[in-house]
Amino acid sequence: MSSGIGKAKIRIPRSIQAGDTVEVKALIRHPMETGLRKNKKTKEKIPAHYIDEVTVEFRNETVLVADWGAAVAKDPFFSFFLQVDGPGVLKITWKDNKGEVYSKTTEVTVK
Amino acid sequence: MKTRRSNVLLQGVLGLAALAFVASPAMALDLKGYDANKDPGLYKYSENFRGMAEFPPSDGMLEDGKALFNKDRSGQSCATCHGEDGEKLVGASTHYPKYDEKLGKPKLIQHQINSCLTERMGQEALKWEKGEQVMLTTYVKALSNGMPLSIQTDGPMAKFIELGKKAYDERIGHFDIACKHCHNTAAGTNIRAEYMSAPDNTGYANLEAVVAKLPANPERERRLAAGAAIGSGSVDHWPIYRTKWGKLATMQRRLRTCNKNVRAVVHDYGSDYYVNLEAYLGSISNGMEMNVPGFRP
Amino acid sequence: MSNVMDKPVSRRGLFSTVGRLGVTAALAGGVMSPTGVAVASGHEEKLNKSVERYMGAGEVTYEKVTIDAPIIAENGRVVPVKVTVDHPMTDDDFIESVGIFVDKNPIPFAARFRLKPGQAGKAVVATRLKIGKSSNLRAIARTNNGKLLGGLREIKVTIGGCGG
Amino acid sequence: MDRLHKAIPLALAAALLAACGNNASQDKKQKAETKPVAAKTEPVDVAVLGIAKPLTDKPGDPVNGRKLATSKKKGNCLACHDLPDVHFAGNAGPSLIESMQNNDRSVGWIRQKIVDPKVDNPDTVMFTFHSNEGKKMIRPDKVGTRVLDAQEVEDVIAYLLTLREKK
Repeated sequence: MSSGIGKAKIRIPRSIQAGDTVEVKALIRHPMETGLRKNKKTKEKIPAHYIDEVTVEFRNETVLVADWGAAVAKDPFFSFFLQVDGPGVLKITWKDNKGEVYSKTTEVTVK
Repeated sequence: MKTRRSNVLLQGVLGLAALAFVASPAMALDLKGYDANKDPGLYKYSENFRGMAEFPPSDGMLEDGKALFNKDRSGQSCATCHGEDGEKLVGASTHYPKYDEKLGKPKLIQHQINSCLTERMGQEALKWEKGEQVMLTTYVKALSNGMPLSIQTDGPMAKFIELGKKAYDERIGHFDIACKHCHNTAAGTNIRAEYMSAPDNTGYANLEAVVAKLPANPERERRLAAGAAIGSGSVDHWPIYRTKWGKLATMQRRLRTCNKNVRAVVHDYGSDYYVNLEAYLGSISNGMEMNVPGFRP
Repeated sequence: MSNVMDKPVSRRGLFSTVGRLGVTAALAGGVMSPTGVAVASGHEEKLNKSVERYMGAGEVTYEKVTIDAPIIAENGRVVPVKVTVDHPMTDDDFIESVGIFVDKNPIPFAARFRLKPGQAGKAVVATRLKIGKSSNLRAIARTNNGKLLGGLREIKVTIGGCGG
Repeated sequence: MDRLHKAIPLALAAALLAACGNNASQDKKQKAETKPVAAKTEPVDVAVLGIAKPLTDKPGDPVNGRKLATSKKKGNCLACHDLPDVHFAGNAGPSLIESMQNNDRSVGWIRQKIVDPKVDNPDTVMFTFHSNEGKKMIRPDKVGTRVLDAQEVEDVIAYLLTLREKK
């Protein structure tokens, strides 16, 4: 079922003060096919289809780039720490090996 | 196409996203997603697995269910009868499987959705256990999250619950084993890596009473060591997202898979056999809060 | 490998290019080759090459890198893994990347996170991996000075069910 | 369920151990295990003996027995019972290492347990591996087959008896 592919969720803590280092968690819906599995019925290989690159931008600056292999689990999750010096837009972009690009943004507000 | 509710949907999506950490007061419907902290079945898994349950892969899938609920189907949507985002259905799923007068037997949410589609809306029935049916069923169930499961056990339902219990207790298949053997007698132990859950509502509170009832023998010692047979419910947290399956699945899939594994005849989805079984399982989970979609390995 | 190497992530050569495989037999004093195995069988060679490709050449000192993962994973299809590197993230002393490798997976490379000092806050990353069978899980962190730190953790993957 | 084995005299256990070749070294053990496992000297006590007579004339093969016991498609004993040198055995049933070392059940009793454990305990969690009597709703592809055929039952018994030797 490929519907919903690329839908993403980002979680950041509820209340952030300028200067805080906070954990950002993100989830995206994606099959993360390794290319090593076979279709049980047709015996044909299921083509590889996985996210191979994730870019995180905050306040228009790239803060993290991740390279993924097919070993990252289906409906992949990742988290990292972000130093929040001020409010701004957090944007995560996922690119898969077929060239599809998905992204999700969230507004980071500070108190 | 004028009934399309994309604006409502968008609000809903944003609201749900906000729900992750901040409850949104502007939402018409206070839809609660799965809450790992209220899931009494998670204790048996590793701390790491429980950590995943805080942000499970199914997070966000209720939005898909909501979109399907509000989806335009030849000028109508589920919302046409059941209110915006299904607000009139809050609490309804706590009674499923539910007795249907016309059919003279209990039905699942899936049956109800299909009869709405075919009889009232002139649509095709949804295919069993395919994405659309599972998502919609999950959404309708989740509308009752936080409310106690309350499946009717008397009146016309008594007979069917009894049939479900009979199916639960009866040895079947090439392996010649009944549900009750793995899930009651051996509850709390492992069949290889699979933890045998006790699908009832005894919960933590009754742990000591449950253990005290076990005969004093090595079996009891083993089960004490394994965490004993703490009933952690069943129908209350189904459909679930199972990492092994990598998608949402209904209790119907679980029952069929169990049957297949003990090398028994596998009946059709939604067949009387499985509806009765699901009704019985639901009846022994009565009182537990709905918490859909659950999360399991 | 992906073409993001030239993206302006780094203030100063954050993503250094990788060199030749530095496999040595230096097993003493906590210093090891990437896999800790000098003479490689087919699969270990694959692992060594993978580590070299993503983390650069050099010996890995197995210290300061902690892997938080289940000792026994309930299901190898989704195994939560968190890597913590006990190292500053200041402008002139930071972790530039953290790689995660599963020794016995057909393709050992799982993920690499390239961090940026300051903005990245702490050298802590988490993800969820597919682990085919019980295996060592290896997290390797590269400092901006090209030093490789490592952490090792055995993950047992359970086998399910009553048959059928 | 432990009532039966406690009733078995120790002498019987000794006789059984002797019959199975309780040798110290691994090599000798392997050879000894290929002997027939049914001890003709067992006392006549049907309740304890279960199915005293082997199901086949061919002696059980413990090497194949181990394969069957650990194969998911066959005996899959380790789904519920701990066995030596396996990963993630289940614990729904008692450890077969402990059971085989610490009890003095007859070979007939073990055979009965595998053929149809319901005879010993009607509410057992154990599968019925050989008898097909009274089975309901068998999956169509398995109709007319047995989980373990007669020789396979003997092979598994031969393997289990090797566990009686304390390591």
